[in-house]
Amino acid sequence: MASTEAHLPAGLLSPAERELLHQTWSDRPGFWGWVTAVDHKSVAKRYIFTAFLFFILGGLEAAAIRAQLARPENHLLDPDQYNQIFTMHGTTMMFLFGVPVQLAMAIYLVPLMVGTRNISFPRLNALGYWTYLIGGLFLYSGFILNTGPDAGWFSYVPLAGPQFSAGKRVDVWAQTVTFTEIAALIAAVELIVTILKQRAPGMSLNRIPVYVWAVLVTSFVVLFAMPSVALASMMLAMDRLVGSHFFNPAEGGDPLLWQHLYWFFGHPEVYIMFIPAAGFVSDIIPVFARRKMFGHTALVLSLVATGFVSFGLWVHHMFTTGLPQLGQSFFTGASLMIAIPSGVQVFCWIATLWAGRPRFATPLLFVIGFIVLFVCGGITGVMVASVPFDQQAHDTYFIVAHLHYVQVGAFVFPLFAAIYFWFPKMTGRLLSERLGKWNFWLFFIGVNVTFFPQHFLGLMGMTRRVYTYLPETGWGPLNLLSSVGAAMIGVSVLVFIANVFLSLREGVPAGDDPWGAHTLEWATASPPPPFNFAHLPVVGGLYPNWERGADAPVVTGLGNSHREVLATTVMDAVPDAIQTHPGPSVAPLLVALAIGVTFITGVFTPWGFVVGPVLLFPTMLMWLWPRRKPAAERAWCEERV
Amino acid sequence: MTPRQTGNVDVSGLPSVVFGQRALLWWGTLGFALIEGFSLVLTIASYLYLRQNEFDWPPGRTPNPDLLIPTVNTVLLLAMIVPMHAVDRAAKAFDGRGVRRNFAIATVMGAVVMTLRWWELLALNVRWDTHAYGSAAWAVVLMHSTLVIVDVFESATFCAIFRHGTAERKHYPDASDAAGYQYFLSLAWIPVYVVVFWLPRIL
Amino acid sequence: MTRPPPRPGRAPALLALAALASACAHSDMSAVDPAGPQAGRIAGMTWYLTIVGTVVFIITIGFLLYALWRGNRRVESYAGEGAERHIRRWVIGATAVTTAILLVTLVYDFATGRALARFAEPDALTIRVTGHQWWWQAQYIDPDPSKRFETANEIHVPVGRRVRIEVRAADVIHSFWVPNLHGKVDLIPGYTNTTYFRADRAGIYHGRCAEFCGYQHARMDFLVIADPPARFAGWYRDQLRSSVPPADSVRQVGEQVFMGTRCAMCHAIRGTEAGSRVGPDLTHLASRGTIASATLPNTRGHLAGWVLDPQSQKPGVYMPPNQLKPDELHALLSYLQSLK
Amino acid sequence: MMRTTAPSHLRALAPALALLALGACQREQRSFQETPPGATAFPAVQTTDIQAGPKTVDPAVNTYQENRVAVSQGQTWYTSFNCAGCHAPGGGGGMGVPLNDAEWIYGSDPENVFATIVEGRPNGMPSFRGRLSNTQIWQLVAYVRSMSGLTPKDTWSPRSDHMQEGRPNRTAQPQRQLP
Repeated sequence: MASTEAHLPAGLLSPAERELLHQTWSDRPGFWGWVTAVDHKSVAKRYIFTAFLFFILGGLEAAAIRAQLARPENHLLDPDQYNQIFTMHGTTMMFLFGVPVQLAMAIYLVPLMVGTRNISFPRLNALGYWTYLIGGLFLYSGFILNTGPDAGWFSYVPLAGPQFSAGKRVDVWAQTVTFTEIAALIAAVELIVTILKQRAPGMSLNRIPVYVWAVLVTSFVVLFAMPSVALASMMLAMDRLVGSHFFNPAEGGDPLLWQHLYWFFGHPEVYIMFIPAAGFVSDIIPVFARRKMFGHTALVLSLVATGFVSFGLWVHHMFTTGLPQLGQSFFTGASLMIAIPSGVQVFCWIATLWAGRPRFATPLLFVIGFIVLFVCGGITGVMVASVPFDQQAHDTYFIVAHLHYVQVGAFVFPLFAAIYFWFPKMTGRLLSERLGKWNFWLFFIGVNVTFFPQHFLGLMGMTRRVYTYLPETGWGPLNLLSSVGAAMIGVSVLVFIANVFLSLREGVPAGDDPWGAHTLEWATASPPPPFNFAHLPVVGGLYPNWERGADAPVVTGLGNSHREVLATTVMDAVPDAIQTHPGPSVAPLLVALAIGVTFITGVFTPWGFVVGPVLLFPTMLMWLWPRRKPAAERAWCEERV
Repeated sequence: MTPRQTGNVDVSGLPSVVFGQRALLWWGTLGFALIEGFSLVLTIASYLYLRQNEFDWPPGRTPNPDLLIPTVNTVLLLAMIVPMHAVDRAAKAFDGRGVRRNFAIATVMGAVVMTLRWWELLALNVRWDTHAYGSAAWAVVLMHSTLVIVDVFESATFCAIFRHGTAERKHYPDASDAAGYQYFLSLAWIPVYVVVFWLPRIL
Repeated sequence: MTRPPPRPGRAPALLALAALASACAHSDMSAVDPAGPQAGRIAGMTWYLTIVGTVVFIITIGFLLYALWRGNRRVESYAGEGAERHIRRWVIGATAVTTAILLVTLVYDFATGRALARFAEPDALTIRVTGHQWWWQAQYIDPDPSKRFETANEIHVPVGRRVRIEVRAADVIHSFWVPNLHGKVDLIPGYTNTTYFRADRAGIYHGRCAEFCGYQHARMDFLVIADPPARFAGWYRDQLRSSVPPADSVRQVGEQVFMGTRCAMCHAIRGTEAGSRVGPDLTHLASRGTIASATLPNTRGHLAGWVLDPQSQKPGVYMPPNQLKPDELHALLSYLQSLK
Repeated sequence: MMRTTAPSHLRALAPALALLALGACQREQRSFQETPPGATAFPAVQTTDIQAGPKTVDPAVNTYQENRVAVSQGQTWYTSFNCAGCHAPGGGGGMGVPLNDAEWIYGSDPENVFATIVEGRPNGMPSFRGRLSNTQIWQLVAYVRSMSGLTPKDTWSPRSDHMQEGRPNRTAQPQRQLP
């Protein structure tokens, strides 16, 4: 390096400047550094780690459910415990694992994939994580203290209302939902801005990787879906706390209003988990098929279409509530229509695999498993979109089977593919392929053994959310089979955990690009330095890493002594302005704590919503207040105009 | 990585203080305004949904909401656009005094709006726990009030930053964004005003 | 109704599917073992969807496996202008086929929905079913008030006649579902929903609550008993009768126990002073085959266990335990078993 | 880094959790088996607060008085057993005395209210001896006392979800029938 320093052309960094850049963008060391961190990679890593902890907890709850249902008339759990556990399972998997982990992966990957230094609003990003963490801890504190919610993850009123769910259990649920919404909305906004405004020069709309498109679509879905559940959970909390009547039929309220608001969020939520997963798959397949993706434009358009149509499906959760038939047919049409973009995606993936030369590493195995499970879940999805069939299948184990094929198949499998694929980027070490294959096969077989029989249980009349069943029903053998499958999934997750911890210690060092992948994140070190790229890349195509030669152009002239990022134009990603990012701060944590106090106190007394803001304002002020800077810095600020 | 010697994109000449959609924060503000606006739309939709459940609206012997205070407040809220527009213009001219003075005016007006909000809630002539009509009307007004609180806080903070703080040039675009948020806030009130205070008379 | 048997030999998966599907049909509460026209139409739709879905699944996964096998043998990726055109033709073709299948499905779905809706009939036998946590109240509605009566958890209907069920909820949302007869319909507080069905075979059809409703959601069952018309008419006449005061002394003691303790606080027996509507109507308890919301057989032993300690049978249920002396219990059971 | 510092967070959380634990467990308890306080004997009728020796309260009584679920259940019984018929929904009074004020003719302690329900009182309050289980009575007691604010605040019911008599069920649209 030292020898080249002398010949460095104008604008390229010398090692000393590089060191300065490193210092500028680093989080602080030690515990204080941990609570003040704003680097998108450190926040995302703890986000992913926390989400996986909740995944394991949710999995343990699933194991308890399957153990209870393994045989008829089982007395392992009483109905009170069972109701809490299945509610916790659903709430954990949807609110504390599914949505957060997808947004966390995006927070890690998007800034790297679009070639920028950090996410658009780093402190807001930290706030999102803290809020989510407080929500998760609050829910589990409640659960440990026998105050776990017990009205289902959908909390239908009036069962979840003040009369039939007395106590604080459902309040805990409602506030947890509020916390996770805040976190999700924050992530959505900052991801949208990162994608629209911080792309590397040359990454015009037609050169954005599919995954980044998927995150963009997902973020917009979050933006329009989450306010609905925020409103619903607020109304529920008010009904329970101050005696309002939104859902009280005796005073002009309406239980169906809850269902409309909830499913207006609840159905798009499935796509909040699925669309990024489709993005993972679309960016993993070309790497392992060793061929450019077939039908990039079709894929992107189908993701956009999926995002739009996902808002037209919510009533198919309400086909048995007695809505007029004509309206139902509209939603059947929409539910069938969404199969078309999904079909296009599947066909493009299969076509790429067919035309390429597949390399059967673990990420591709998970992708193939995903396609199989997703096609199955998609077909049962078409089945339940039909009103007459749904009148039989609704609220039975057929739906349980369908939703787990979609959730596990079309979300968890791609997520595992993504973890196997990007783990070396995040940690610098590869996961073990041998354990990975065990992980995959146990998981794939386990999922099918668990959930395939449940289709039949549903058609045999087994309803959902039952804590036990009578021997005469004849549901025993298939339930036992299902529980055996659940045990296999459990073992496979254990293999995964072992793989992660073993590989962290003694995994094969990955190097910058172990897979020969095409997206920008592989153009920097593994794990990436705090500033992501020493020189921001200039992008000339859809597969930058495959197309860029050794002498590809880069961006020069960004400052090293301040957190400068490049803002580019929305459509063509032409360099447009330089924006500065804030550094580490404890304010996000304090604001999150103030929000936590507001909503947790709000469970017990409406005064929480008076006391909370009193705490919130000083912490917000601390966040916004500019620090008095030395004269040299001021000069820099003025000069930069 | 050995970047090539020539043909690199030099960005050192780009400005760092930019207004409107060239700035990141403008987009962030837009994102949150979208969220809040859509929440308001959903709240109004819930209000109208609950309306289907009653023959009369307001139901039973509940009186119509009063109009005086809400109308005064609406005018005041719309009038806030004037000082905020001045803030926007002053910010774009990097006129610190103008920004500060107009933020101060807007803060005071916002505080008055917030105070009048209390009487506005009383003007609904119904308690939130009377029946669903009461709950829905309170919810719509309170939903908008949270936006007003945020806005007053924001204006006061900017006022303080520009008075006592070390306001830099980079704060001027933020002030301009705050003006944009205020326009959204004032205009978002109009549907609330029409739905909550006029609709019961019309329907 | 169409139930085309899956052709054997197409694929082992299809065989396995058929085997499991036939297992479904033999279950007590099968959605694909219809006993009436409504369930029949839905079962036809179910078979259509299952078979089309299975075929689509096999073809798609077949393509996937072929793609992996073919790709694995390539020396060089199949790329270039011509390759893209070639692939595009296939993808567009597959999308077109998918769309066509979905359109056919939509039309079939719409037709089935219309057929189900057309089943409504104004002069059908009307039964008002009210869901309670965790039992079913059934009121037989007749224009003539003297021909109305109330029962619980066992709903008798005449074979071959259309039945109109008006459902309501007393507390939380429940869902009325008899898989052999029709799809489910939700009971929502504040709403009255209506569903129609007809039983074409005599028999006992099991129903359950399908919407989560609290602790005993799992054991909120009921029976629909389809009787030949003559038998149904006899049952109807019997149900219209009020109970007669018992003649023998043991049952008289039993009646006193019933009226003097907690029983009468919640249950009604027509013809006596017990008239509370909190729990199921017991006027003709002994004519029912089951107790505890159709989850226990109506035998003396089960009845005794239920009366003494309902919580150990169905934890969380609202009925309180009853401490009765042995002779009181004996008398009470004798009385209850005389309520034919 | 994350793994090394996380436990110290948990340590900081522990006292807060312990604090929460004190209140939460008891108030959320759902009891399926009948374990009524004083199951064997009815408390003696007591018309004044004057009593020889220190006042004794069965500690188990408080598990009902402080349990939100018990209050809610009592509210259900209040409607089911038609207490509302005389005392009005919400306890405003009518044929019977109001229950939501501070005036208690026969004492406001849980035991007094229990005795009132069991024994009945002159001028119309019937005796429910033997007709209600002790659990049911204690739940009613808890609800009755909550109406005048004698139970902890977080046990009060903001409102009931029960359908009220006389309010017609609706079908939102005339054609609103399942196909």
